Amino acid sequence: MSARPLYLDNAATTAVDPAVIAAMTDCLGSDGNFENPSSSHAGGARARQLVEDARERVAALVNAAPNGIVFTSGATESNNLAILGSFDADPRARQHFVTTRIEHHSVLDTAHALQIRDVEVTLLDCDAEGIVTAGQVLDAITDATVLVSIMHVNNEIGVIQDIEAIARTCASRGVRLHVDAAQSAGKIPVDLSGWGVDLCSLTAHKAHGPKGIGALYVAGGVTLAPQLHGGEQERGLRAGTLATHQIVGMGKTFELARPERDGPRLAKLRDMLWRGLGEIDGIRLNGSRDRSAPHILNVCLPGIEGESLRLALADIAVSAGSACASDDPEPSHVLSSLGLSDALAQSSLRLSVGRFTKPADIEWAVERIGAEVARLRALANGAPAWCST
Amino acid sequence: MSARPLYLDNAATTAVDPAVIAAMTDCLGSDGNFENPSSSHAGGARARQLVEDARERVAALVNAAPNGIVFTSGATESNNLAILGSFDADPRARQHFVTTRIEHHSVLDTAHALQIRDVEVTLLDCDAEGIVTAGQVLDAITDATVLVSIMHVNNEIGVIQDIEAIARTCASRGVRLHVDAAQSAGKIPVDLSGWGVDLCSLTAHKAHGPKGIGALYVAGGVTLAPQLHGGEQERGLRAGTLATHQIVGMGKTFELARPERDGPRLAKLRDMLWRGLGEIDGIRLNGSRDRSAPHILNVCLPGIEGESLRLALADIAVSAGSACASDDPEPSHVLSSLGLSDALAQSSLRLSVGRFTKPADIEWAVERIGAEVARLRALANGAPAWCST
Amino acid sequence: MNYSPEVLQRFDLPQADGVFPDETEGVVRGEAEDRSLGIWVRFDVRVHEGLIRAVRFHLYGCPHAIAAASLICERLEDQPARSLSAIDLQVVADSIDLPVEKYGKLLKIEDALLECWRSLGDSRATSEPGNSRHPGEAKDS
Amino acid sequence: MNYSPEVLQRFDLPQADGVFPDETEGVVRGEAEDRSLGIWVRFDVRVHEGLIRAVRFHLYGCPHAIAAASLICERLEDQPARSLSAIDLQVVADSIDLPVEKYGKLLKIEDALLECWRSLGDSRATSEPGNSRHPGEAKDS
Ligand SMILES: Cc1ncc(COP(=O)(O)O)c(C=O)c1O
Ligand SMILES: Cc1ncc(COP(=O)(O)O)c(C=O)c1O
Repeated sequence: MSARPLYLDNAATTAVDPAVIAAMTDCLGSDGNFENPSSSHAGGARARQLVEDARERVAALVNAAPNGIVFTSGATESNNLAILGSFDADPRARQHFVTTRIEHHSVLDTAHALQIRDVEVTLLDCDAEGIVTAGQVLDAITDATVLVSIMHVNNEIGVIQDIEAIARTCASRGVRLHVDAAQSAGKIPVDLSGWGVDLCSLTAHKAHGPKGIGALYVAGGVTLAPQLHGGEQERGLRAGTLATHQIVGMGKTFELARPERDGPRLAKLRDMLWRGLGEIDGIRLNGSRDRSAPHILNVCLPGIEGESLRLALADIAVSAGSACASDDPEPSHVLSSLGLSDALAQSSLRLSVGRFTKPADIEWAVERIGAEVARLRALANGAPAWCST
Repeated sequence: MSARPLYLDNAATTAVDPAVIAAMTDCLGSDGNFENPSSSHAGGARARQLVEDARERVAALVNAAPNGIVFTSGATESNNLAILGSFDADPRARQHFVTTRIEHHSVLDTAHALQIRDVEVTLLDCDAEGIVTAGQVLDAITDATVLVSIMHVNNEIGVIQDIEAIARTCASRGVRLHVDAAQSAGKIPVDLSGWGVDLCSLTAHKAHGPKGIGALYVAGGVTLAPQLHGGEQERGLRAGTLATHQIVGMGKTFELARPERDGPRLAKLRDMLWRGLGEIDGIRLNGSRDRSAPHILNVCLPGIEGESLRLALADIAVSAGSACASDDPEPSHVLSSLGLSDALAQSSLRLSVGRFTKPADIEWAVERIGAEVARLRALANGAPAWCST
Repeated sequence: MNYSPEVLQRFDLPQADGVFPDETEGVVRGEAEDRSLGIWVRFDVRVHEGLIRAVRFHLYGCPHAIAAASLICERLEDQPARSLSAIDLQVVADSIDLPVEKYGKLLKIEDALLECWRSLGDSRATSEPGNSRHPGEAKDS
Repeated sequence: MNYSPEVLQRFDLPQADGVFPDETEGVVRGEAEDRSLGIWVRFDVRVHEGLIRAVRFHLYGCPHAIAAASLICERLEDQPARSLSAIDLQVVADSIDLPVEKYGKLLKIEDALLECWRSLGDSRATSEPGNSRHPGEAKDS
């Protein structure tokens, strides 16, 4: 296969927008703004200004105050900083953390690190569609609860949690709320100030920006213990030389993102995909039909072994299980939480569209997937029931 | 002043080499290798291969095994990971850390964080030239010593520590050694395997690579507790989506760096600068004449107030005190450690040359600095002794 | 996962997958499965005059399993029936660069072939009473 | 640090820096310093017939201090000598956008000018005994 595979894995990462590449490149070479934003000379000041402009753009997309935005190396670091930083800054001897079973590994593994430190952790279950309710959060909160962390859009199944309701619940109990918005920012509206979220993780590379740059939104009055020591950058919350080109890239990315325009366009492509694939016998949607981010479609193809499915579709770049751990043979923890068997989880595909996906791509993908499913099902004709349940 | 200032601040950061920019750009757009290196599809595998190629290039420059290289967001993070990761992984109840007073803030602030956790910290003094000896390290080591951390090249005064001797000393006492080589890699030979260093921090942006990417070298058998949770990237030592373009940029940077060729060229420029500035009455060299990295010249201009000196030289981008905190009015902790008074520390300039510095730049800088020093000294004619001592 | 050309080629165009027409005579069937390994396989083998004339298979499983089954089918054709009980698994594994963690799946494929071999014994035993336990072999000899 | 055009212009070309030729008559000198603030300043003021004819200064200090001294020199020329004791510091600070943390330096500059004013009194007192404590003013009146 010499042609480039069709890319339907935009929830794993995205191609960087040409305008973003141009903005980044301007900050690299000798003629550009390559200087250290911490330097006191004119070049440093210019770089600092670019960083502040980017901060404003990032803040604007999520309706936040610019001085609440702390740049990090990505949402993984933001999640770690939000969670560990909250617990390190909390004086209570007994501490409790509330999150869900379907969070990204960077939240779940951090929860595990807290458990080792004797923090009590509550992992909320989701329902069969992947939804967690404000009521569940309310029930979980205790006097020892330091932080609730709930993702906005799930990276595997695209389900959208009702952050507004959950934020109201947390506020009513005076508990801090962190939201992982790595997958949502740019695709659906995010209104951090309106909702009253305390902490929110953002990343550039899921929205046609560069990898390796993200941000943590920290609401006014929220104290965090820094996790990286050594320098006064980012109000002392995150040390390290500011990577101007990365920050400027993220700023441009968030400036270009228009949820009210991009969301419906992505949803159209996703719906077209689902209509086409719906013709396949026995196909199931993983997640929620109504409450789903516009770019993610997760389907289960019962009776098709996962690894063969992926190889058969080698000319379409898709994801099985989480993108961030897709070399991992374990079935996805998210699909398991929905109640899928290991076999069904393995027979699932995450297809995710992006800015550069065209309707013709969708037509082609539907045809290819249909053909390969038919072929592999014929090969497995007569297989026992466990292969498809 | 409309012309761009002459850039003599290459120890703060450097302009990215055009070949590095090209390699990075290839990993960004839709036609490039933008995919997530963790993805199992062909694009992911290709990105993964690029990451591994880069790892080999980074390893090659510092004579290390490629699988010992862990990519991070920069030397600040590498320093944090090396130090906190070592202490978190050490089972002893009583723990002790040995470092020097002239380390970068990312080491000193981490040492401070350890102190808060009841780790005993020994800060070694340097002599008047900035040198710390293996004998001092030996004397400081106790049964509780978990880690010794010594920088290779000091970022303010350029002094080179004898890491080989210090490594021998640490090995003789069975104590782990971490080296911050942010300023040395690419400019002078670094032989991690030969010297027997356990951990070493590297960064790309001091050697004409991008900001926001670095690495920690971890020798075989050295166990570290990860500081960022959530994903199996980098052998579980550093979670987060791998930023292909940044890693490839660092790989190219380290491939292009040739200490045996670049070092002497930089030293020539620095020596030319020192010869020229040596004409200025009373000028002093901060640091060591013999044991200095080729790119850094730190001079003291007694009798010239620091802020005025910097403004007078606004057409030359230089640094006063540490680049990483140069908006900070505190006198540099490194210059203070050498025994300089606050006034003399403030009257000091760090001039640092790079790949794009030309001999004509040096001539111009010598002339400009000479003229401004003369002007400001005339203005301060008659000032009391404390202004120049 | 990296796949060798031997795997890719057989995965894309497996040899001998499918079934024989219902009326085909002399066909024995062997089946094996392991849910935890994620494999199910069924072979239909047509033996005539002690020689394997054709083999067909159905399989639910990973690309290596498909390639292994396909490769075995290719190799069995025109071989003495006793070959069904004498597959050299190491040769198969080596031919397709089978990762060690997938070895268990190969054992399941062997199980299915052994069942064919046993069925062949049973079917001959039924149609030609008094024959040896290893009919293919007996016939050949 | 950001500098206003008022500072930059005076820093680059300070007005009236330097000294008078040794033989110049009617010159008084005032000096002040503060090591912790990093400032030393010395004014030479030539007063003739109750008017400030010229001012010169020397200064070790930051750009704002240089600009402030320069600005004050400009404003003092041709003013009555008593102006030495009546500098409106707020006006100076505002004119050069002086950061609050540098206000202490301005007070040192004032000290040096007050010393000039006092010296002027002393010198007149010496040369013209019986004069008022504020010689410039007395002369003017
Ligand atoms: C929901 C979610 N959170 C966090 C992350 C981690 O973000 P990053 O890759 O920027 O570290 C991802 C994706 O990788 C994600 O999908
Ligand atoms: C000696 C030294 N260590 C560490 C660092 C921090 O590196 P980074 O900017 O990659 O975080 C620097 C420079 O900033 C440095 O000079």
